[in-house]
Amino acid sequence: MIETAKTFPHILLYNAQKYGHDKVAIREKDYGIWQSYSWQDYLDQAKDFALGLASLGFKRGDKMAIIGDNRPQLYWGMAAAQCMGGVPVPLYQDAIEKELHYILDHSEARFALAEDQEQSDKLLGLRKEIPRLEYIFYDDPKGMRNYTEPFLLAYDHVQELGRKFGEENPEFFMDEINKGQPDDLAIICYTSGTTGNPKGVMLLYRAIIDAAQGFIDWDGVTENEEVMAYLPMAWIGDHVFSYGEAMVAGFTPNCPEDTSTVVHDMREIGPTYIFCPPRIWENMLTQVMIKMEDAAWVKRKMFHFFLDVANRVEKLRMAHESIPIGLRFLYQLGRSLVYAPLLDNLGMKKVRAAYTAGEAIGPEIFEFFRSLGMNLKQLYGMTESAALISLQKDGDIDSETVGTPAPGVDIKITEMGEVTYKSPGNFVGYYKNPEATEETLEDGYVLSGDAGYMTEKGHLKIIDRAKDVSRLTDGTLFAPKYIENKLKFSPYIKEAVAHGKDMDYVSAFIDIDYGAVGNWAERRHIPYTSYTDLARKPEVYDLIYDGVIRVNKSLSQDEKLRGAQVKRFLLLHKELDPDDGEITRTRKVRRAFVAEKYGALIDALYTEAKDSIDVDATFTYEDGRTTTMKASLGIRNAETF
Amino acid sequence: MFYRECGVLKETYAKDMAIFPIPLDRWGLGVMLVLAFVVIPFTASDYWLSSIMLPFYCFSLAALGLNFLTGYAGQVSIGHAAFMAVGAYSSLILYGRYGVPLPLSIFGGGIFASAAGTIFGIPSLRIKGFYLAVSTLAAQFIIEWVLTHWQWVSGGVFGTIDAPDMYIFGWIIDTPVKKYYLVLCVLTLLTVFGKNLVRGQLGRNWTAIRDMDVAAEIIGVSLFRNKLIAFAVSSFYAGVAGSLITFTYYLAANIEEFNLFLSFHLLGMIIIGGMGTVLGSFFGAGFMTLLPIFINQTLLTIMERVPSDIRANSEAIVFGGLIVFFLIVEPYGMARLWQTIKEKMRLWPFPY
Amino acid sequence: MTFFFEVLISGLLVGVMYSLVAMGFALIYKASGVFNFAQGDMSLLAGLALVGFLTVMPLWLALLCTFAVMTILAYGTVFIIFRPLVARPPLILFMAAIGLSFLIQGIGQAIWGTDAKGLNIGIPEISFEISGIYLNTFDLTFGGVATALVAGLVWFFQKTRTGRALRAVADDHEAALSVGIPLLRAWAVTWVIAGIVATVAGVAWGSRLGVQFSLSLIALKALPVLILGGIDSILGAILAGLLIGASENLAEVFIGPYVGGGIQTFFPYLVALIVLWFKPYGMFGKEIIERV
Amino acid sequence: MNQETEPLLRVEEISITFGGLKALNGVSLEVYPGEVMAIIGPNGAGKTTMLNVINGVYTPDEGRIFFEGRERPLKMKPHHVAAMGISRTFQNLALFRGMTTLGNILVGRSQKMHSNFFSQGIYWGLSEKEEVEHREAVEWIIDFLEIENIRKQPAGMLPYGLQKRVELGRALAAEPKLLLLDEPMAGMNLEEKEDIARFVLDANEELNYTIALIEHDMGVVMDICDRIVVLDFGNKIAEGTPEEIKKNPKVIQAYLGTAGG
Repeated sequence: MIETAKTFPHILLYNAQKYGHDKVAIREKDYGIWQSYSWQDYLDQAKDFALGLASLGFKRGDKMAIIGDNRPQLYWGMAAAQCMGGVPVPLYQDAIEKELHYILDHSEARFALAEDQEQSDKLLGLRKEIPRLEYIFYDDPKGMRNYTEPFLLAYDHVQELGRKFGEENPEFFMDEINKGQPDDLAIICYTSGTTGNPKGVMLLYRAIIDAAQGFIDWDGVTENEEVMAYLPMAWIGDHVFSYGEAMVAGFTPNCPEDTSTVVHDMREIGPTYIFCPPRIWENMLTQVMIKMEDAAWVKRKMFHFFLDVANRVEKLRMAHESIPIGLRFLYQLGRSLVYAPLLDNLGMKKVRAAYTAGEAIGPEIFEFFRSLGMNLKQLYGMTESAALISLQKDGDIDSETVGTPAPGVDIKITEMGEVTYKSPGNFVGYYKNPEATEETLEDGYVLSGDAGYMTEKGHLKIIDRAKDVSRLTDGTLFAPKYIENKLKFSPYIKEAVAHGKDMDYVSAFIDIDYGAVGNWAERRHIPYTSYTDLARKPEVYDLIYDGVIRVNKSLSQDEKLRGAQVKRFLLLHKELDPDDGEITRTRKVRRAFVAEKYGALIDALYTEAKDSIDVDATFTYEDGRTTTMKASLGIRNAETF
Repeated sequence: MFYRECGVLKETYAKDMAIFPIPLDRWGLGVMLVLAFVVIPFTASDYWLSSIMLPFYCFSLAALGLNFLTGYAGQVSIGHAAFMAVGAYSSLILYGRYGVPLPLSIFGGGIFASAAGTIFGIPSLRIKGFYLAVSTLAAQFIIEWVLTHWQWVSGGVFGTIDAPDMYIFGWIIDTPVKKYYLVLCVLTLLTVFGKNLVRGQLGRNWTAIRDMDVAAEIIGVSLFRNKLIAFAVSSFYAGVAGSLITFTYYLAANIEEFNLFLSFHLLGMIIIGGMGTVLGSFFGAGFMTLLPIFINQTLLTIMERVPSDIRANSEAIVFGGLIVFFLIVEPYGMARLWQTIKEKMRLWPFPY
Repeated sequence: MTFFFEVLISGLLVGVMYSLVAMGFALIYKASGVFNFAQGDMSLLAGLALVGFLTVMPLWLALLCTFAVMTILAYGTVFIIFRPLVARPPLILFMAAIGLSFLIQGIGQAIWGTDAKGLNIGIPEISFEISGIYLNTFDLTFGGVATALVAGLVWFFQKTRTGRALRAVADDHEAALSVGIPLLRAWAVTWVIAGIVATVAGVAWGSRLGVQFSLSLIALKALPVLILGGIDSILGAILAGLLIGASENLAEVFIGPYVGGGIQTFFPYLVALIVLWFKPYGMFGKEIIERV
Repeated sequence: MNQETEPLLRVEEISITFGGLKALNGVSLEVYPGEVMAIIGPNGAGKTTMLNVINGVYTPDEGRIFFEGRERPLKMKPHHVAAMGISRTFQNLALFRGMTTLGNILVGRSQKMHSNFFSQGIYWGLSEKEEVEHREAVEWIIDFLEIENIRKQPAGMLPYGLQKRVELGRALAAEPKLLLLDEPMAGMNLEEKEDIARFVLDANEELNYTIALIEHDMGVVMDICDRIVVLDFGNKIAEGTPEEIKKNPKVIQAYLGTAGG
């Protein structure tokens, strides 16, 4: 990396004079074409805005909230704030009022940059309660004509001020930049914690730059990569990829025209390097399958045949076994008939390295994309580590683990089984929250809050949230979420709750996926009246049983969790529902509550004799009337291995 | 299936509005050009060059012209052959009688035809639909009559002028290959020109007039101007086509060659080939040129010699049948079929 | 002066024939919105058929068979070609008609041969003179037949139930459907009538010029008549027919010599064009008011 | 709207008859610069006829028409009227079905395109430059109307509501001095109506277009219009602000008089 690179402003300067107008720094699909901005433009735009900020009294260390969809102007704003020694605070554009209020207030931001009218309105609403917020800037003037507030300024207007200010103080800009040091605060990313208020993760330039460099070296990322900047700017993933890496490596982020056109825009760009959470991959897969369902019979058959071929090949590849010549031939055939055109349509044809991160991804999703010949890999990162902890090497892939520690990262597993790490990207603490910092940072090591362990191949394997992990009576590790996730990878299982803490064996409640199972039942002409009714059908039990067996099989492969296979399970008579407080709005199981509410069922699961249990089930008829009646839920014993 | 559009991004409107924005299409075009300019002339037999390729190209040009008028601007003309005749005669007279250089004579042929076309287009300003269609027949008859009855035109001999040898700057064009290149070059130039017209404002105005003329005029499209231009351009193409085919294929301007039935055939070409598409004109012309040969061959398989009347009748039947068939099944002709296939390929393996 | 009248009358007699064919057009256009370009070819077919049948059967039977052929043609056309095209733009229907004309030519000639045949249905051709004007029985007979046919049709449409039903269809398809008149059947009937008209015309011209391909070209003579009268007007067709017949004859005789003759081919079109310039929908055509 | 200012459009005593029926009977009305003005009235009141007279589709039997203070001949070709700066959308969909959304809106620019057909044939150079700059203008409108995702779809295939929107775009593309909208919200659901209403207001306030519109949805009219003219059977029966119109007995009568007007 370049030695002058202390801070992003420095890197920006360097890129600007290295590439000037010859290389595209960022693109945005706007007015029907890809508006491209060179590195020189990037610098100029940032500079004008930065000086504009200065002229409005922006001081070093000031915070600037940034909210909106990915737009070059917002990235420039980020850079501008940093040039003036300030700290950008990106916000989730779809965050709820309450959360925004907290962050704006807590971060003490005096300035805010909004994408458009919608976001400006939110900020204007909040400003009434947070007078500290002095200025609000907006990029897209559409619909803003009737806004007369003096503190509400258009992006261009600020730049106008900046140019004027620049003429008066020509030296100012460079001076400010050169005051910047690697150990200055680069950004504060608020993590929306599952419990309590969001915490402001403070990251230094050094951290983000090193993390970015780490990723770059890992995949040999070059200045010629194209990436899609369409995930929330407040998410550390987007920040490190679309801002950090883009600056350090000098490649090009591309902002889609609109959330509704992402897929289409993605195809036009053909990203070479991509990074998204599992749900994106999952949606993509679902879309493919739905579309193919409508395809002509022959085409559909061919499609599935070749998918199967690819799948077999991928399995062998992962196991580093040799592929029989016949299969290899079929795979090549499939490549030209299906895989290549498919990836091309998805806009993934040119991907060199793709990452899934954030949470566990379903093996079949993961393997589907890999089998098409796309280099999809898993990554384990956190905001606290600027996303850099561990990732998978090319050719050393495993759908179960998140790969080996990144260079410079040291991972320790506490005796409680919690993963702690020391990464170049580590944060320096939570903003204005020393207690939390205390809890999380132990002599340079961050407590991830995740439970996991190192496989003997040296891969990190994440199994669960640490606080949920416990042991069975015989002392075997019991990670409910891990098991539940595995269960939920089956399309027919919507939710699952695993029990076993201080018990002799593991058992589970299972919520069937009404849609999928209902569909399945109809195709088999199994009549059913309601969810409850469907959930009690023996055929459905058999269907789910297969799923459970599959989970047990895979668990039996795992040296640590072999003992924690599902012995008994039952299908709940109702869907777990946030309204009933059984799961959170973000669909996280509230174990304590469930355990308490369904105590009887749990007891039944642990009384070997019982093979069914009666509950009061509330039926809801089409017309909305409800009646309560006794329903007996069957309990199944599952084979273990 | 063969399309790869991932990573094809347009950073300027100019690129986005190019004739062939998709790379593979550009390749396809390149291949076609190589085929037309290199492969065919060096491989095809003289018979193929002079008896199939030449008429094919000339009719493509004429059909293209008619397509501007009927397919794009929506003005039916069933007297289009007459304009070819005008082109043929005037260019021969220019070249043969007044020694105007060949390229200029051919161009001149177009100009004269264009003038005639514009005159007969004037009624379109007041007359619409079938009334107009029928009145375009007037062109056919009046022009036929003028060409046959005015001594001056034919220079004595009844309605016929022989085509003299062709020289371009002293260089004689006699062999089929040379003629082939002459026609091909003109065709290429005019096709590019025409394609640009129809994808530009003029083409949009024409389509607007075709789809909803009242709205178009209220929006600000001058019917007068655009319709007349349509007639002028379209008959210019017809004229050039007429003079080319006379110079290279008929070798004599004879009104019989440009009778009403050629007009119908031209109409048939654009229906079968595809109205409102440049590509369709070529499909249609190619089809119509190959049809007789094809029929002849098939008949030959069932009888050892084919009487001319039987051939003529079967041609009429197949031709008429096909027109009806296409109108019922695919009113936009072969070009639309081609489009559909192309779209399928682009979306492959997805159905949509 | 007598010469003038002679020319005029012979012109009018020809004009009646034009009217016949033009009426064929008008009928079908009114009923089904199809501009039936194949009208002339129908005449050709009728002529060919009649000649064909006459070789093996007496006249009356041959005529019956010819009508049968025309009926089959009518139904075939409507139900095979135009049923799928219902509610398509007029231009498409028109093109379909062009296709049809090729089909009829091809089929007809494939069956009965391409060579020109004489057609003699035994109408004597005796010239006689009334007050210095020369006429002949043949022309008069056909003039009479044509006139009768025209009168008959008018009566049919005004008086008979079917006729009124057909008019209903012509005026408003939806309405017709709503009162339960099956559209396609109505069309078919109209095509049959047009077929009969075409037959008469075919026979008349056939026995005058001989039955051959060129017979189909009488359509081209009728077209200017049609647009002059207004394509949806029977009355227009009749009057325009006479007008054109007379004027072209006069023109040919009195102007022709000065311009090199043969102006009959296009003179009607010239007349039509001039009239249309002032009345874009012909003399009696229904004007279409643009709604936006 | 201050009535002192010179009206942008003034029609005086317009009368027109179709086959004995008086479609308009001495109707006068003004459109003032910068206002949103509505012509309302029961079906067959002659609203669309009035627009057609203004556009030059129909030539009135008598009356006078002034635009920007200058009188224009009663008989005038529609495209000349368009050239004067009057653009228009239509009651029934009048898109050019054979063209894409882009194409349709580009046609709206035709008054502004000047490269002759020869340079269009050559395309490179002048004509290309022109195409590009007009494409920019059109893209701006597409962005304004939020129809990015149907940019290259054939207009004929679009759902009704969107077609209406594209038509609005086509009219806007001409950058007219006066924008006539003939029932821009006919047959739309509430949501679509709100969108269109928003666009109309934006066009008026943000782009400073003067707008005269015909609309049946009283709610919308009362919301977005500065002034209303009421026609009934070819006669002007009332004129004024929404409030005045609301309580005008004649109007109420006219609407009650005709079932479901």
